[in-house]
Amino acid sequence: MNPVNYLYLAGLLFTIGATGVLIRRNAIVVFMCIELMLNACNLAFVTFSRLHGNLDGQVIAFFTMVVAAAEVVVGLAIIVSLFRTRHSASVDDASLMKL
Amino acid sequence: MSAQLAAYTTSTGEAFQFWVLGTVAVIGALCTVFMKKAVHSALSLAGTMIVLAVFYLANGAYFLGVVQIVVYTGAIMMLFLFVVMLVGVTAADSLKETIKGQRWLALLCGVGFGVLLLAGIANASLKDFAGTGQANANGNVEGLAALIFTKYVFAFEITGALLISAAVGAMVLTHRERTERAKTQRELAEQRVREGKHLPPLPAPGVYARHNAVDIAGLLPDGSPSELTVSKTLRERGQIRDVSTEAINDLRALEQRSTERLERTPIEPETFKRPEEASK
Amino acid sequence: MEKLIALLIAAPLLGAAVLLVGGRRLDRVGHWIGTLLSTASFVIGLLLFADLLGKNAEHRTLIQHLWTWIPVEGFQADVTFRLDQLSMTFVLLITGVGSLIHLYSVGYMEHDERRRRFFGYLNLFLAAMLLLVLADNYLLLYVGWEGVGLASYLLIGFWQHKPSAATAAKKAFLVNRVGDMGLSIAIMLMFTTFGSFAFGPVFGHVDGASQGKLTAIGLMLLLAACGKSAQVPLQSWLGDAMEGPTPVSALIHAATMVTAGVYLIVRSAAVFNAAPDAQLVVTVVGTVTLLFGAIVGCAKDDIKKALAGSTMSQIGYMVLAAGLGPIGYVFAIMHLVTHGFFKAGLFLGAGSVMHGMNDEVDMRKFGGLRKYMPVTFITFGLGYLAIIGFPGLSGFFSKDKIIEAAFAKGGTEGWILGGAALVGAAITAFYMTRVMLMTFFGEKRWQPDAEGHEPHPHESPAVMTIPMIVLAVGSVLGGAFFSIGDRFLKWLEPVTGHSEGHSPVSAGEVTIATMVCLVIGVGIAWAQYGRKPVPALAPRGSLLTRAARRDLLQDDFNHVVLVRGGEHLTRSLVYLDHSLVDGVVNGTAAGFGGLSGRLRRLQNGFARSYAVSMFGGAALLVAATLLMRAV
Amino acid sequence: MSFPLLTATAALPALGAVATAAVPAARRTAAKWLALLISLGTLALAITVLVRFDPGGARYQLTESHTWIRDFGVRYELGVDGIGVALIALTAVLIPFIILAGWHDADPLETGNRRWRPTQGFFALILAVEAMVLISFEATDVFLFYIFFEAMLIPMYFLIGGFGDRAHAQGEEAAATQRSYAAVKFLLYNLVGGLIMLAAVIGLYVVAGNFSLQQIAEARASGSLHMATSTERWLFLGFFFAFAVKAPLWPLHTWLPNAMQESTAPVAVLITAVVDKVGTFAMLRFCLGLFPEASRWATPVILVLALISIVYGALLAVGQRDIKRLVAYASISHFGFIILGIFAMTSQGQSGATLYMVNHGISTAALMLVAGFLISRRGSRLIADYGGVQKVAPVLAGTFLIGGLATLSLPGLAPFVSEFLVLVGTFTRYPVIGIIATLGIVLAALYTLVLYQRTMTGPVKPEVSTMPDLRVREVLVVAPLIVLLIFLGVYPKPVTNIVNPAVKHTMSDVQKKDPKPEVEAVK
Repeated sequence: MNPVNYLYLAGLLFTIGATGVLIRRNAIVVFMCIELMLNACNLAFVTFSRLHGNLDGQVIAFFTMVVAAAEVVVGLAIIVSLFRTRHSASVDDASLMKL
Repeated sequence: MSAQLAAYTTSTGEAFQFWVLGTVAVIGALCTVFMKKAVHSALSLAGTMIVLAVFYLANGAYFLGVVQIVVYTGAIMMLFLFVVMLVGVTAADSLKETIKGQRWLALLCGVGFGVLLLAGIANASLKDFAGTGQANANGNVEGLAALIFTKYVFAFEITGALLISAAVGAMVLTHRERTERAKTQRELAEQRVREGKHLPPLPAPGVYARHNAVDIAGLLPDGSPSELTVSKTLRERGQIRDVSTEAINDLRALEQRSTERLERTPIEPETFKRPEEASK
Repeated sequence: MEKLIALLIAAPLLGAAVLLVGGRRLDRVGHWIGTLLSTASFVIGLLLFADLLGKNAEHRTLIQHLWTWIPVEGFQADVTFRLDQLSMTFVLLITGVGSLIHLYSVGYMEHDERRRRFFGYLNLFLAAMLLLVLADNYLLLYVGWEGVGLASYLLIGFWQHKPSAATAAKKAFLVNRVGDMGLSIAIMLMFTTFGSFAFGPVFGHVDGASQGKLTAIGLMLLLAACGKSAQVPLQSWLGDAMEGPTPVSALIHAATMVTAGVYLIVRSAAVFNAAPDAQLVVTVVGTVTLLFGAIVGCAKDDIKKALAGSTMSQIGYMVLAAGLGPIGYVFAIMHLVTHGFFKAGLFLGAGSVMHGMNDEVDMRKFGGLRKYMPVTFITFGLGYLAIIGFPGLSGFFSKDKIIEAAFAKGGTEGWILGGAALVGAAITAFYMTRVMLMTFFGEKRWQPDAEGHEPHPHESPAVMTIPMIVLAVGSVLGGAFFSIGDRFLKWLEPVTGHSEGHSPVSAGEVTIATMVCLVIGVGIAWAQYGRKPVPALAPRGSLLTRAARRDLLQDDFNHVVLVRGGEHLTRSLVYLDHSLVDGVVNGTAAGFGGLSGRLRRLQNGFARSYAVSMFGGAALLVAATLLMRAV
Repeated sequence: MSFPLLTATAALPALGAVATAAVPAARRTAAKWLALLISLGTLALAITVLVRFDPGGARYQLTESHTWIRDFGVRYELGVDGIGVALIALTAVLIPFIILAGWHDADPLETGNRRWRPTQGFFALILAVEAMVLISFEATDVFLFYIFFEAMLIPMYFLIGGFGDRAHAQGEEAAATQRSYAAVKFLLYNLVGGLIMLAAVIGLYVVAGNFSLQQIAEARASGSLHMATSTERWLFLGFFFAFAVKAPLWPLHTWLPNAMQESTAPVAVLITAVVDKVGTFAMLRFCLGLFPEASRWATPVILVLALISIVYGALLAVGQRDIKRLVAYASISHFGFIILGIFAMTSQGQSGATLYMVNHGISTAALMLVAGFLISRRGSRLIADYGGVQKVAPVLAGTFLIGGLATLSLPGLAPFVSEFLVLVGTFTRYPVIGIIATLGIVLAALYTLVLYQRTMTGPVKPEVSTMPDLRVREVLVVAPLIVLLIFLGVYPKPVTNIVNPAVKHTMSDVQKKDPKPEVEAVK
């Protein structure tokens, strides 16, 4: 098997995650889909690391994880406070940006 | 297996593992998207992540594989679950779309993007895999450490700063400053008297009902449910099970029977109606 | 001596500056400052004249270069003055008559609170007029040309609280501007033809220029002359210009400014000599105007307007003479000078009459004034005799020569022009006699005005009568002085050139014909106005009379075609500017507004909708990248 | 390294703007004096530039050059030729008068309002405009020029939209609506022009590789930079469009009447006498300098548009009922003359056009500022509301008349010289266009005299019978302008001496020679 299959898998997962973001209304699930996309990217990075024979890809994946962790912390905090004020976790409810 | 071969193929074992676990990962991802309940989505995602951790290991990223399990699956996903619990485990999303055309557009974009992405990868003719053997010669963790603390040291420091800011940010966002002294019980009681509502304590769930589950509202004498008996959190989540129809039917049957038994003429039906029905 | 030339202009210019900037402090002495500086200019003129007389005829040209005015690559305009016999004649006429009229105005404007300003304007006029005749190139001449236009504008509109005066002033300036346009085009033509517009280079190279260019230059100069000298078709402003104070009418609209057109043509003799077609047009314009003005003059009851028609007609004679070429130039200028005397005198007399009659101008309300104002009557009478060409008086000599010259043109043209000039002489005799009879003879016809003030006609003060007397003397003796021994001819010939035409009729025959015309004109007028009393209200009159009262319908024509047409044009343009030019732009803006209103609906506030567009965009980017790679 | 005189000339008003804006609210009068002093200081610097400039020397003098954005070859390059010097002098001369004339235009409505700050803003904005205009006249780097050409819009926008005539027939609310309409219109027109120019500036960079006017012109002249004909034409059009909007040329003119009508008279002068000159100046410097072939190519169309501007502007001026609008349309007519002179491609035309810019600045300032004084007295812009002013306020009427006479190009006053040069310059190459343009002379007389007649002469209207004559401050504003008008009309040599060499350079840029006269007269 050619390791490039990992890339196909990564692409597939990324697409699924992205579609999920668009379809789901529950902010938490949307968030999970974003995590899925990030993971797909990480898989691609790790595969690239193998492709090139150096560890830079893995380092980037590592950073991605850290950033994802930070993002989750803030994102979930936002969701919680949103829920507190609006009693709902639906992203469609936060549509005040409309004119 | 010669080094030449390793460049663009993998062992049969890895291939087998890829096909099996890859299928699991895709199924997990699909479940994440399509499960109605957030808890199920979270669990499916955790499964996919674990599969990915295995793939990292197979790709020679040992450190990342472990971190994926420990940090991602272990910490982050648990945080997710925690929030899901906070917000309401059982709250099932309606998957009915509310924005016109959103779903079709999303699918169109998704399929288009996926096809293009995969086509792009296929187009790239990536055959020459160097493998991580050389890079991991001194150990994967040491290799990463060497990179992180030399070449990527600034990025590393900045991510550190980012994490701290994120932590502080989360605190700021969720923290509610108490600007006044907490009220004593006496003051609360006085306030209730002043406002003239609910002088006695709130009724417990199920007090007048035949259930004692916390999410079932107690029934008033006429058989209608009193939402006051359910905790505020559950009310806000909408997790109240309404058993009033059942109770009212029971009550009606009882009346019926007693009427038949005692041969009484029925009382004016209006008086039995629930207040909101009467007002219609 | 040439250093003095600039002083000629500087003196009145200084007067204008001092009087206009000086403010109310100078109210009490302003008129004397103005008169003094004007007289100073006249004295300088006399000095220069004496200097010129002391030289040979060939060396009587003084040039004074002051500074380079507009130096631009290939284009040079200098402030240079040229004083030769022609300009000298004008300088003396302008400053002489000008000073007399300054003096007259001291009395005439005595009760006007803005007298200082009036003298400032008069001085400004003198400066501009002197600049006009002293300039050594056409551009500088143009400065004077417009300068006198400005002074005329200010003076016609001097009593600007009267809307009619303000309108008349504006009309005069505008019509003059049309003429000025001709002058500026002429200068541009000279520049493209000769590369210069100074007199020397232009006149020296006329031979090398094409006939078409020369004719064009000539016609444009004629257009300019028509504007300034009130020749058909730009004559309509002169009658209205009588709204100005009478000294202004005497100085500007009789003696000097209106003759600037004649000066221009005579000055450009070299150009016209080489462009016979243009000359022919000049004679036609002159002839038409002399008849036109005379006819208008017959019908007017307003004494000043009647005199204005006469001025127009007399200038028509001069233009006719100037158009005849070398046979006529000298006589054009001679008639100009004598006309300057007698017409100024006539206007001053008219002013004197009005002064005594509460500013009444309607001749039908005069009558029998000879008893009340004898000096005015005598001076006016002498002017009258001069203008109709009474033998021995100045008009006789100058006008006779012009009629002779017209016949000397030769051929059919000569007969037509000469005949017309003779008819003009007859009409002149008629309308001037009419003015004379209606004003000074017959019964007194004045009535109390609306407030019951009966006019008390009286002789004007000495300060007014002295200039009238001086001018009367000039109009009596001037012609004889100039003509005897051909003094004037010899004086001017080096500048304008002169040739004797071959007249089909002898000088004696012309004189006799003129006398016959004169007698006919006077006779008809006496029959109509002397024998029977003049009705106080004008009779309806024949069609021609009515048309002549309305300036032969020229104003009506202008009103309908130019004023109304212009109003419609500007009004529709204002509308179009708003609806079309601006409308296109505003429409574009409104279109964008509508479009963005539609596009705004895409911005529905749902984060997921935005996410779809982002994701779609990403997909497009990937597709684009792939396509780029594929290509 | 010598003292950066040009930078200093532009920097002084810029710093002055900041300083003026920073004056505390209650010290309103101090802010006015500060602004006036700064503008006088700028005038002193501008005079130094004028003195230090050697007409016989190099084409661009007092040059400064510093690297600014290295990666894009953008340099901070300043330098002046004769045309620039003349316009710098004009700007520096006019601004003190504008400030002085607008002394009370931004005062608080009720006295004793200690928190009122717009006064400071008004004068600071005027100084800011001056700084930007000056640097536009000095920049020899296309990008640098572009930045300030566009940045000028910001202070102008606030000046137009924020400060209007105090008295308005339909009340303050309607006035505010119309003001903001005018300001937005001004901004949009100029912004669209500027953006199109930005595209052309970028295009120029792509073709030439740098932004330096001198380098590009030299490279083009020596043939080392070849530009395809179509490229050159497109770039030319991009630049010209922006300048034609600014100038403004028919049919891009409709912003000007609105802007001048709604803004206060000093700001209207700022627009038409100073800011718009950048447009015509840039046509000479950039359109002809960078794209000579395309300029020649576009000449017929531009001449016709200029001709339309002349006649159209004058005819519309005749039809106006609003004094300021009338002056605005008259200005459009005059800008037509300037553009006609530039594109006639003769020495006389271009010298005349440059002179015209200067003279039009002064004459419009004189007329408009006096009109502003008049309007502030009666509180109406409508011509019909006046009559017989001459009787009650003779000095005001007299100065108004002189301003009007300058507008109609009376010989002896400065505008005549330039107008005649433009006409002659046009006539030698295009006689028909020259003759039609001469029609503008008659129409100018018509609108000016009609305006004068209706406002100043006739019976005194009761509303104006108590009108005071010009005050000392107002006389101080008008008198020097009138003296300048007369001086430059009688002795324009100082200006032509500076301008002529620059025009010679421009003529060689476009490779045009003056037509020879039919008969070569001996000089």
